[in-house]
Amino acid sequence: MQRILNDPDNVVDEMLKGFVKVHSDIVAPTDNPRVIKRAVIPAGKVGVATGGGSGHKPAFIGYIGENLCDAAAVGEICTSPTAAAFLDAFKAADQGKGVACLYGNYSGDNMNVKMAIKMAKKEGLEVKTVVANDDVASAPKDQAEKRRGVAGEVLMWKAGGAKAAAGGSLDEVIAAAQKAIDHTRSVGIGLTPCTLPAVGHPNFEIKPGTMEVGIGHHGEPGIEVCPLESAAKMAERMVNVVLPDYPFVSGDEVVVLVSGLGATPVMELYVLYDEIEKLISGKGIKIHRAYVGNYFTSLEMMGATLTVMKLDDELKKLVDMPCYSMGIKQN
Amino acid sequence: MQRILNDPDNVVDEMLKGFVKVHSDIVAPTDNPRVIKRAVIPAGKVGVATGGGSGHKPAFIGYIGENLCDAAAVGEICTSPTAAAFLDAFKAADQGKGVACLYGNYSGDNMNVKMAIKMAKKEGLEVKTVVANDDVASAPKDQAEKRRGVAGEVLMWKAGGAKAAAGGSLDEVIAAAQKAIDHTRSVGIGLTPCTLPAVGHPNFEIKPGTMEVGIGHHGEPGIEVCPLESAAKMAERMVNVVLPDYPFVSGDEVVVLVSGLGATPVMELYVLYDEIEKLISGKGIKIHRAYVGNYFTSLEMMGATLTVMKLDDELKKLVDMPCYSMGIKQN
Amino acid sequence: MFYNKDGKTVLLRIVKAVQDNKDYLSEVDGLIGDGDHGMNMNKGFTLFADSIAGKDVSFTKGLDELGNLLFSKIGGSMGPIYGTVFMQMAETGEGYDAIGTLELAAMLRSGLLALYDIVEARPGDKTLVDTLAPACDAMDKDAEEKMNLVAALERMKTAAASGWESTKDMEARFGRSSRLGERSRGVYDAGATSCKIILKAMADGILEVAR
Amino acid sequence: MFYNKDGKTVLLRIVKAVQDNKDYLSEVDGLIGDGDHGMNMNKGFTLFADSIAGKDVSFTKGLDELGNLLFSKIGGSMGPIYGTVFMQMAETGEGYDAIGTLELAAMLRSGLLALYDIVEARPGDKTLVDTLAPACDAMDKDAEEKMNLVAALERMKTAAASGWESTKDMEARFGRSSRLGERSRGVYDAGATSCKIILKAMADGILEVAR
Ligand SMILES: Nc1ncnc2c1ncn2[C@@H]1O[C@H](COP(=O)(O)OP(=O)(O)O)[C@@H](O)[C@H]1O
Ligand SMILES: Nc1ncnc2c1ncn2[C@@H]1O[C@H](COP(=O)(O)OP(=O)(O)O)[C@@H](O)[C@H]1O
Ligand SMILES: [Mg+2]
Ligand SMILES: [Mg+2]
Ligand SMILES: [Mg+2]
Ligand SMILES: [Mg+2]
Repeated sequence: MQRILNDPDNVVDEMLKGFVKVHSDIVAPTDNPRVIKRAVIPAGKVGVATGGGSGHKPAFIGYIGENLCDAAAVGEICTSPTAAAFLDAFKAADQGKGVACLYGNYSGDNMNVKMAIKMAKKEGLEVKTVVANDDVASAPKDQAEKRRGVAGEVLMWKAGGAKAAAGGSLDEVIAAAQKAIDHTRSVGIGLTPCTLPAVGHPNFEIKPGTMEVGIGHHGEPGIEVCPLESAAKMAERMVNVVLPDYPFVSGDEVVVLVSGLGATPVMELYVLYDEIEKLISGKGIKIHRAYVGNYFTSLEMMGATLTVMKLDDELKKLVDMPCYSMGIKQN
Repeated sequence: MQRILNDPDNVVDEMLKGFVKVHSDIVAPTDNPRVIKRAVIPAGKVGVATGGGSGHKPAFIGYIGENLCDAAAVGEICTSPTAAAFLDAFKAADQGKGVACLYGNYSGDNMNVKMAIKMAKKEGLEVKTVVANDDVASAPKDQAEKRRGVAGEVLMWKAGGAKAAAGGSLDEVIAAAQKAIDHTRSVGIGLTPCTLPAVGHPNFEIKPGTMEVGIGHHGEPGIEVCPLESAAKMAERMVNVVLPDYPFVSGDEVVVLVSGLGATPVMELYVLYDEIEKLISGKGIKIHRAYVGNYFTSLEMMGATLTVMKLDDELKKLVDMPCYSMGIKQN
Repeated sequence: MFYNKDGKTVLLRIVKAVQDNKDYLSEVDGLIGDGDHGMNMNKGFTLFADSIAGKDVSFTKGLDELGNLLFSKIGGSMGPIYGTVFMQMAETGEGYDAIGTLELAAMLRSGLLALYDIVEARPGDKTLVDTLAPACDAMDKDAEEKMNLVAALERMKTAAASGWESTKDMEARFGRSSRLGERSRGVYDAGATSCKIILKAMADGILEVAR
Repeated sequence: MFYNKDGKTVLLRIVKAVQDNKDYLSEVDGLIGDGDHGMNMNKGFTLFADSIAGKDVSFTKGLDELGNLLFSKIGGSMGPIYGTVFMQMAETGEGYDAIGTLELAAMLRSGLLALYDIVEARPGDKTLVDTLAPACDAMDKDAEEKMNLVAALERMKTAAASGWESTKDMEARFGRSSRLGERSRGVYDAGATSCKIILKAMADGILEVAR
């Protein structure tokens, strides 16, 4: 394992120390070492909280910032934060207008958020949730509530964060974030496995010369293992999973987000995007905005995810709103 | 090779197509397919050009943008751009006030820039250069002119770009960029090799369990191969190469840039930075600003580089100036 | 029965069982999960051992502390799952001075019900519920039959073990392994395994201090 | 001597030699460089072959086109190095109708001098200069001695080959391999290798059309 680590058991705490040192203009630590908040949260807005396991940089703390999230609970690598951390993130985000907790559909996160909300309620704090489930490959359409949240979460945070910044009420923020994720579909292709620092060897396998279509952010198996293909073929495969599911059709306006899984050279993400763009535009769908880069990773996994969100007037305004965080800065 | 590619020989052209599609708010293509320029270059400023081989994303085209570079020449993977491309980049950057070409010290780049300047001169275009040589490990101090340019180039572009944006003359821009690189020292540690797409296998080796201290951005051998160490020990090793060379001493104010080489999880860069920060601060050196992330990569190499730049009043102002490019966005 | 105030050794026995089985649990989890179950459990239970070291804690006080620690320091799935079970057991039992078959049955049952509150998994879904539920059923039956604690604990262990055994042929429907569908058959569930180990250690610990 | 206008076959022979040795050149470069020399050279020379296909070009016209292509499409070190050499050879020779020992010597020498203008490498530094310089020296000497072209070309090939041979024991001081210092000894230089191949193909091609 060729990695930059001290004691693997402390990697999350050490990472957080470095993170708050570097980004002190954007974020601040809190009394809970596993909760990071915005350096300055504008008074009177609805709080936007999130949280999840570590190893997905910029997610989750990298999306704390102006017009994005206000606080995040931080878990161990690929492990849900504690309920206590979610609760403290809610408190850190809260400005008296309630808190929208926007997170991904994983059983640990679901349990911990549920418990944290119970506890928050006891303390008189209102928290509502949106659970991202954009990963088309993780369950059939008729079981969409079982689908995992993946890189579509970035667009959910963008929309929800913008709505809150614009003065939306808790219900409006929740509605905007819910709409964002309802309008969003994703799929990933994994090319290499990743290694949890404390484990020291990959805990799943992707045979060289093959690729796993529909892989999850923790290496969850996808829908198909097939021989490694060209960028053009991968793009086709991804587009063919994502577009029909919503379905996105001619005349739609969309946002496209292509994220690397960590170790794929960024140059190759642009090659992939070039192919994806040709396919989507070729279907008469208009790409209003594209994000290409490492937006939601899985340690040092190789591969990429494609996320497409259908815009309406509201979502377009929200996505176009400037924002400023470690993970996404937009004028 | 688990990579996202079509024909490896076309990867640069395809990447560029995707890049200009995604970042059309920042950059624009030119008549030379291997030259990218800013979408809008403010009239009357000194042009800032750069260029280099591909595979180092965000470098080089990722540093075209507001208060940074105006145009870049793009080479094949790890191969200098042509003299023709440098010349066309100069022309694209030129706004009638001359062009500062800020690039890295590699023999191919030196030759091509030299020839491009000759050609530019014939056409009446004045071009001056600064050649980055921040990599301490690439030659002893008494042969500093032989040292390679590495991630310190980012700070050179930042300073030179800011000076040009602030209305500096060609000589002032050159002086600022030269000062920036003269005040800057870097070192890298490589943990895994990288594979050129058209070659298909790593062309150098880093044995698992070892690390190459002083590695170059193309896998150039470093000063020492030693057993893999903890993040704290790596930080110590890097700091001990970089600080004494300038030398940076107690009372100095510095910028610190920690860049991943491509495949190292960003989380680990923060762990490394946390250690570096403790060491540098511990010596009474004040870190005015830190950049941590994938700022100058080598395809899918694992490892990181440390860059330290000593500030004076001018450099501080230049580094603090906002900027907006794919690779660095700063309010 | 045993005295609530004598329960610390029971808890320490549970801790030791988890620590001793750290690698085994990760290995089981590695087959169809992500291989960290032993690490997660060991971390939480070791934290707990440290926190009660040198302190005099009762069985229910300790369970509450353990649950709280898992809950506030471990996260993942295990934090809320075992945290809920242990904290609920403590809440139910905090008034008991002496704990017999009836009391322990009530504590375990309430723990399971509290768990059902937060997870959808039920027996047959290849989770730790498949170990815990039959153990509860056995205890309830023995409580109804007014069986003495020593005998009841032996039967509880057997029920837990055969519940655990049954997970081998099941298809996972919750948690990480559920993504594998059919491919999840043929190996034990990690949580069911740790639950069996914990229940056995608890029973053996109680047997030591039972009167 | 040979007629400048008959030189296209010479150029095609050079192209073929580079193409045939693509893998070999990369292999040599892979030992102490980055393993792309064959690819770089093949790309440039194949582009050139495509660009003159079906066209009637003279030796110097073709050299100019080749140099220009390397220069404007290849980049790296090879673009400017071979680009400079070929363009300068073309410039020196463009007025010649017939090229004999004296003319070819002048063309090669001017190419080498133009190269010296842009690189610091000199004989002994383990670069293609170690092939090109002795070849130039041999041609100059033969020109002085007014030797006929056929004999001069044979001697030039021998000089180039032994210059190439000499790079094996040298330590690289320029280009990528120079980072290896002592470790660069024991293998040929990639550029010196391609230069030997090119000069041999050029000589053999000229011998075919010489009168
Ligand atoms: N939604 C759930 N409902 C019930 N049990 C679950 C659920 N998710 C996980 N588990 C249990 O947790 C065990 C895995 O625990 P562990 O490896 O520590 O956590 P993780 O799966 O987050 O890595 C599984 O074997 C299963 O028994
Ligand atoms: N500065 C230099 N001066 C002279 N020759 C050089 C120089 N740099 C490189 N070379 C020549 O170029 C050859 C390598 O060419 P190639 O592999 O195509 O380029 P690169 O080194 O950029 O990968 C070397 O073997 C050497 O002969
Ligand atoms: Mg886990
Ligand atoms: Mg090369
Ligand atoms: Mg697990
Ligand atoms: Mg080479």
